[in-house]
Amino acid sequence: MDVRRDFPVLDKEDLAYLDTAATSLTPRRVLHRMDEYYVNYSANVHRGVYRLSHEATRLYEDARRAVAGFVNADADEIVFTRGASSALNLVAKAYEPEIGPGDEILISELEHHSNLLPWQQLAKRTGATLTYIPLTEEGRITVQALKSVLTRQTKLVAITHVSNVMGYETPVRELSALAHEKGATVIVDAAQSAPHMPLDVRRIDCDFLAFSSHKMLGPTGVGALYGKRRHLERLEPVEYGGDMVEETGLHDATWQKPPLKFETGTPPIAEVIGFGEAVRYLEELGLEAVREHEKQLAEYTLSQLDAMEGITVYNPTTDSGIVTFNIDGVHPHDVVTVLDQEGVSLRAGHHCAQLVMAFLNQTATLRASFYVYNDHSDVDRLVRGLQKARDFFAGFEEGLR
Amino acid sequence: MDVRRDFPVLDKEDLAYLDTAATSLTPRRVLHRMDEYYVNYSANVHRGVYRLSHEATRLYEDARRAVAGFVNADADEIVFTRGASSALNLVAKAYEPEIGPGDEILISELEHHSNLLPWQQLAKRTGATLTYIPLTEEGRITVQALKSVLTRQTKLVAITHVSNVMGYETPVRELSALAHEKGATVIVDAAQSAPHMPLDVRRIDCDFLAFSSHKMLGPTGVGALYGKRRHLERLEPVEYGGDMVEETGLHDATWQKPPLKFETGTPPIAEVIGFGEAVRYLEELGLEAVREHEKQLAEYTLSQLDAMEGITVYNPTTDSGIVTFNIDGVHPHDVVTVLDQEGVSLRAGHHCAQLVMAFLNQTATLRASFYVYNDHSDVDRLVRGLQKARDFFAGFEEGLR
Amino acid sequence: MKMQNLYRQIIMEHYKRPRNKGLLEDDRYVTEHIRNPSCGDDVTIQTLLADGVVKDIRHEGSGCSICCSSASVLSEVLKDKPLESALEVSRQYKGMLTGEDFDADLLEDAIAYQGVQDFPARIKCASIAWQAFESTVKAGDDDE
Amino acid sequence: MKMQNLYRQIIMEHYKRPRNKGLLEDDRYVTEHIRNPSCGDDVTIQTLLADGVVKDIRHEGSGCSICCSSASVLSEVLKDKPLESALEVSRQYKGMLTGEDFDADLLEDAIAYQGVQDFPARIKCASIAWQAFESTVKAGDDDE
Ligand SMILES: Cc1ncc(COP(=O)(O)O)c(C=O)c1O
Ligand SMILES: Cc1ncc(COP(=O)(O)O)c(C=O)c1O
Repeated sequence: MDVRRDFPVLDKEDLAYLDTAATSLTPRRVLHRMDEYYVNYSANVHRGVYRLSHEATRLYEDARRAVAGFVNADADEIVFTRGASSALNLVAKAYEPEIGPGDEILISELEHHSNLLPWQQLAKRTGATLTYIPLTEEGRITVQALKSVLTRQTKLVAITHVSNVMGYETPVRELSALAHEKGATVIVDAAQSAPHMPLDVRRIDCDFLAFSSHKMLGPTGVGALYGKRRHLERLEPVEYGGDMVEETGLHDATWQKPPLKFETGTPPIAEVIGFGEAVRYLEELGLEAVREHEKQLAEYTLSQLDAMEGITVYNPTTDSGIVTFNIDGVHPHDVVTVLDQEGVSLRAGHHCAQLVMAFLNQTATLRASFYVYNDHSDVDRLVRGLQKARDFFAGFEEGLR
Repeated sequence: MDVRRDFPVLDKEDLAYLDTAATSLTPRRVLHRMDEYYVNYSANVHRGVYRLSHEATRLYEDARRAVAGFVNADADEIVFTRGASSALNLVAKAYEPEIGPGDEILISELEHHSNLLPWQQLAKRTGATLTYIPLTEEGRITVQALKSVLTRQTKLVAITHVSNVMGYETPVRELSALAHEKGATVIVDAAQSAPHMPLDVRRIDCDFLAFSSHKMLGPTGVGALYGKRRHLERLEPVEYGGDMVEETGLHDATWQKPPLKFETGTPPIAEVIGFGEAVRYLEELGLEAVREHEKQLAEYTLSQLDAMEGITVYNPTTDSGIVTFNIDGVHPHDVVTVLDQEGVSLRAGHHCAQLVMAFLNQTATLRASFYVYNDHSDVDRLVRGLQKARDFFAGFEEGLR
Repeated sequence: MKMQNLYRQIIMEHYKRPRNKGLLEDDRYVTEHIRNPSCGDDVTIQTLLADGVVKDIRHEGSGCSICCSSASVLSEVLKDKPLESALEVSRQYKGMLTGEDFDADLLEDAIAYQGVQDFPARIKCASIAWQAFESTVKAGDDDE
Repeated sequence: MKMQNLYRQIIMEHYKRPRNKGLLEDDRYVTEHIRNPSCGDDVTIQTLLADGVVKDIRHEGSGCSICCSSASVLSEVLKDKPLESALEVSRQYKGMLTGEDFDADLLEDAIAYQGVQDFPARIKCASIAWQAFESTVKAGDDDE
């Protein structure tokens, strides 16, 4: 995959950017497409009958079709939100009237805070029970584990598709089928899967699926919520205002059809247009090829780390381009500062997944995450940096003897 | 005000853009600043300890200070949202636990749907009473009118600062003082004022104030909510997830301090940075000068329309750069198509303010709205276009006699 | 000036003097109401179907000349046509608006809207009455 | 390599062998807990103030070497100082981190953190223990 020169940051700086799981870099053509909006069609959407506004609306709805096609949904099943977090909160809020004491919500300790706290707080507010799907020793969600906790009381199952720390892929298709047998609704957090693998909501057959543009080569400020049409039609909106209303009276109002019903106010127009361009770019690369590329880099990294002394890897069986590890006895922040000097950008911390940290019995870890613009030389650079960091800090130990 | 060449759309096209009240054009330096983020500091904020991420965080928080300074707030009183609509919904949601039957919410028929429906639905959900502040014959909200409906039961007063259809300025400072005497909380919709006049939240002394970046030369996808510190500290967040949580347990969690408490997930980073640049640009122009410029254009427009036959102006006493009118007997959409051919971009419709339309007894109107990049020649062009449209459609009447 | 291609005399005539306007309180009619919230156009179409023939069409609403007139034109063009033919006219009409090939002969007076294709922002205005008509006959299907 | 300017031996020594570590269950101490949620650093400082003098400082927490060591260094440097002098050291220390002028003599061992100013992403790590200390003595103020 030879795309580095599509990314202006990498053109400018000699950088091994290994923090895509936090946010991805942005290719020139996505930036270009957004500038094009501001320079050529700068106007609001869905309202104006003049040419600029009509053109802006067309580009906006084209992007919706592109994002819908990317996950094999219909355009009217895609709601644009501020990001995956907002999308997941939207679903939790919309289900509030349908959840009550006695109902059960299933989640897991693998979840990013954005797919944990909305359900935790929903349970708290409604009196529903929040139950954790037990993880395997390795830290995985399995069909077996879901079976062990799924009951007729289970109303919602909210699970991550790929864990942002462990890199494991959850068998969402099988879990969905199982959950549906009991009449439960399935919400999939695809923030770490949509950018990295072919994704088909019809095949998975989940009820909702959320992802963020900025993790998949698109701009910040926008994400998408896929929802099955009948849910989007039935559920009440959670934000009210311009663009989502059909007819306004003094004391009540009627709503537009989905997806507009859930898109209040002026949407992130330029961002949606950029998002559309990002998924087109990814489709051109081919999502199978993207997945394969990342897995190779992860495997190469694992083999290199395995050959190093003093490194603990927490997810040697990762299914994706995410590798999580620590240098023994050195705090990850200290490691990051050394790596930073070497031009390697890496994340240290709890990765917004404190329950995963608790599971690993760590307060913080290092995490390398790969994407289309990374290659073997980035891994080599990471490994050299880690050796340097390890040796540097080991030097102090000597002094302390 | 000679700034047309700062705006790439106007450089490219010979355009009289008169739809700023819907969304403004974007100057080159704002676009440049956002590209700079994507090209130089493309990384997530608040989390990474490596250089790129630190730099992104610094730019993001600098922008917060800029936006805060713009309305004379402190930085930690500014919450970034998706836009004004989102900001107003946030306040309505956050107040839900504090509102109940017997409480009263005051709004007006002048409101944009985004400052109407959140309160209407809050009243519906909580059993509170929604009361309309009576408008004067001209369509204004006055201190007198507020007095006539304000009671000890009044909990919230949500009012527009400048109406997006009538262009009237509401005396928000006096209304706030009055409302506070009765212990009510005051929410100001500043979507149409913040872009166009000096604004000081300390002077107005409102409790909350909402505005959108895209209406004030900034990018789409971001807006700001000012809230008094003590409110932001007391209120519960409305969205949960990454970045807003302090400590996560299995069944409960603690929140960050405001404003982060209200900013869930990866924020619109590039957009916030662009927003910051937009307010800096406006401050350099000077908001007094901006207001004066627009008022002159509006007055010139009014005098020109007054001299024309067959035009009805609905807000001859507008306080701002907003002029709302119709050609008698011609539907505004038909007018817009003619104007569009003449390079004049104008809005026709209900302007997301159906109650104002009801007040005016119209289903739709034309609206011209001016900003820094407009000048007298734009008005002349509008007037010529209107004459053309009027005569064109009058021609058919002849044929029908 | 292209304006004349959009605003034909016949369009303005139907706008000012609509035919078949006003709804009936008659259960045999199927009613469909469509709003175009982006611009406020508002159309209601009532269709009376009998023996597979469009016996009558009524309409009501408010909006621009393109939108309101098209409801009136539609009511004249489709009246007394077998349902299948009416739906075929509707298909041809949509094809015309979106710049596809179409059979001009079938369209009768609705051909007046040919100019709309050059004004993409107005295609919706010219479509919604026809869309409402289609819904009335589909809704009719469901009832059977 | 600038790394040595950031990670001085004395810093790593305090990191590995912290002084005054462990909190006390003693009501006379004022306790302040600060988390840096962006990176997970977590520091608690306890201060015993008597007769306007910082009699004792304890600390506890987890985090990187810069953060944890600074709590230990702070506890040594400020102990037995009159409150005013302790706060002055804190001011000078903050000045040093942010690249302002500062009085090196006052800082004692805390001068070891001078290199942090070249690593803006780490300034917070070096600050939060001091920030917590300031809160303990301000909280103390409030109680009086
Ligand atoms: C698994 C997972 N879910 C949800 C999110 C939240 O995404 P965002 O911050 O774009 O809202 C993230 C990203 O941090 C993630 O990794
Ligand atoms: C007065 C007023 N309030 C609120 C809004 C909503 O702003 P946004 O669409 O940016 O959320 C607008 C803009 O349409 C407005 O004019």
